[in-house]
Amino acid sequence: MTNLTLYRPEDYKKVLEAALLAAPEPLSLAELKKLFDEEFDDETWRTLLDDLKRDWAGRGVELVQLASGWRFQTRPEYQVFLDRLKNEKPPRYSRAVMETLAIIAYRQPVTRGDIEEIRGVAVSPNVLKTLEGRGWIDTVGHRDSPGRPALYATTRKFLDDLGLRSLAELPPLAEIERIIDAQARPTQEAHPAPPLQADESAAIAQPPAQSDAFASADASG
Amino acid sequence: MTNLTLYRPEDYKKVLEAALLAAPEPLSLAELKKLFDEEFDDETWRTLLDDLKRDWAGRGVELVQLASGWRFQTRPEYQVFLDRLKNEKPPRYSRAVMETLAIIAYRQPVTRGDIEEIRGVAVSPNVLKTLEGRGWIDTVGHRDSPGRPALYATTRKFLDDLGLRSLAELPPLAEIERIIDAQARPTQEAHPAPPLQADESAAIAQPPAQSDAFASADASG
Amino acid sequence: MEETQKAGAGGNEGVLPGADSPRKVGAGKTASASPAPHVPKLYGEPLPELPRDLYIPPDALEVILEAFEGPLDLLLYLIRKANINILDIPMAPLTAQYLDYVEAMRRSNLELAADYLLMAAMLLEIKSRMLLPRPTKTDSGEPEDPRAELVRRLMEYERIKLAAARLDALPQAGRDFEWVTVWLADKVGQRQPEVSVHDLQLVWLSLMQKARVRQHHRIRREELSVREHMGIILRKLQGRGYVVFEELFELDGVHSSVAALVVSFLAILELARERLVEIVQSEALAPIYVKSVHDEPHALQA
Repeated sequence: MTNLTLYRPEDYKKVLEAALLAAPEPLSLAELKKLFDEEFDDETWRTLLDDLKRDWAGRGVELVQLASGWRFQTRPEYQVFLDRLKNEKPPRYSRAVMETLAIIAYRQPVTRGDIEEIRGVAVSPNVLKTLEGRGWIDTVGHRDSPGRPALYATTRKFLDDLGLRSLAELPPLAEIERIIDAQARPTQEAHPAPPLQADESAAIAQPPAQSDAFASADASG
Repeated sequence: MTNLTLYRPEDYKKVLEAALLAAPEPLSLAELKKLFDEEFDDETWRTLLDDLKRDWAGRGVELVQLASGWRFQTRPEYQVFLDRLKNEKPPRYSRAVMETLAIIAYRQPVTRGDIEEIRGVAVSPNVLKTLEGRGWIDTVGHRDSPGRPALYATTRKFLDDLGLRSLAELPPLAEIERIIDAQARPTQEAHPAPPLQADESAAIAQPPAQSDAFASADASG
Repeated sequence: MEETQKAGAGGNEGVLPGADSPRKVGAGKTASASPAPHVPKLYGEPLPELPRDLYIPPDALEVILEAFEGPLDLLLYLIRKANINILDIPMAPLTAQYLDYVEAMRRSNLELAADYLLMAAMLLEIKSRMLLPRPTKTDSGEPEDPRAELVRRLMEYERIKLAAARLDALPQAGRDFEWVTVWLADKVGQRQPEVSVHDLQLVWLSLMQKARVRQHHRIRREELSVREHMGIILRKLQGRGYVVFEELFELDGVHSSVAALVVSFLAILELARERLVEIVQSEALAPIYVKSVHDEPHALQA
């Protein structure tokens, strides 16, 4: 095996590209720094990575920065072709699974009881098992209440698999959030009557679009 | 999600590239043909694949054809960098190998007898074979003494692998030797000679069987 | 997933089957449910009339029931469908409509209706409290609306439902894109030990210490570049017999500095001193030849 010597920025970029293409997990900057003997500062690394990202612009694969580091992934537009190579399509998660995931993602850490309280129905153990099996949630502790129920939170893999760099990048909760924040917050403290004016409720009384999203999602599953 | 339409050969190549980069197994031609609605003949496919292969020439990853199909893989020359990302500890040479290498590096050209004289023990042929196999030492002549023993010296590859331009760049020792001279005597008792019989038998030490000198080298490196 | 849904519909968890697990309500039971009296019954008590806004044809019932995730989901559906202001829910018609559905579900599958029955009880309680004079809170002076808790829960559930849809719309690894992982080269052999200059230095130092103790004399460190050139020159001589002296000097390479020439010269002298090379000159000013001593006696190169 001949020995490879790195001279130009191009040479370093090739090593970086090969490492990112071959890595089974996203690579953090700290890990990437192990690649070279030379110690580049963060700005140089940023330039190198941005440059590599640009090299891949307009292709079927892109370099993305995720919660746990950098990784190459195929662009969603290409999935329709890649799906043709698969023997079975990946399952779409049921509404029970997605709602449980949403509660854990937005309200974490939560117990199973919290999830049941919000959804108004018992949570099947299989729903939690599905999410744990995917590596998207795990137990981060136990609440100090009778039965010491497990507290669930989302994982890095959840963020990675959904292309998020942090929980702050979760889609913001709907506009009803604002209305509730502005008007229903006192409800949580003193439980007064919610304001009943018709005009204020109009914003949320519009037929929401979310049912459509689910209808189509369910139909394809 | 926008729908992707393929017009130019470039577009097809992008899909092909994305599929091959993301595939968990090598893709046979029959599988690759599933990617597109259009039915290209084998010659067109060959051209497409050869073209893609050429696009990747000179990079850290190459497109190769195996018995089971086509796949992207890293080039062997890049392995030395990719290895650095692995968490497992790299194998280490035994004390016998390292001492022999140090003697050849600092005192070349030397005979086996010279090495034995400095080390105070017989040198196993395996030790020299290990270093020759790595391409770090070779025979540069024979001394005109009884038995005409081979003279060993380090090679160009040894310098390359250690990142040296010439032997003159080996760290000078005078300064450190003086310091050690002043402090060595009490240390000497604390560090008895390692069991050399066992040491000689294996050229590459297993991780647990590391000597003190190596542990300290490891910790500081 | 398949298992999850089956088990989820299995019964004792009280989860309605998801819309994507078409678990049809038994045909026989549906048949008995469909021709149910046009006037719905509430725990055996016939309801006087169906609220017009909330009316859903009985044959749509089966389809709709399967789509609900629970009582909150069903209530939200009824509210949104009737375009009711969630902050001012008319409890009487909503409760009636809800109970109508629950009754149909009870007939379809008693076991699954537990959560729904709990909600039915809650709705009936709120409805009855609405009829009573409201207790006035001492601190705020505002009367407490019996619907407040229900509204809070409905809105929280709706937010989560919406959030779940948005999460589901995000590109998902394995579904909407793939991770790229190329193979490592097959030819990569066993990982070779890495040796640093520092390792070498430490080993040499410890050797020197040991040697000093053992031999009571110091091994002199020689000029490295001379030793290096001794090796270079021996390599040049290898198998070539007598070589012209000048050929051993690189006059146009990277080593062609004056210092390098001197070092090469010293290396040749050292090699001669250690009797590793033989230097011959037939007469003064004639070419000088150098030969590695172990080399087979080749013909003198002219």
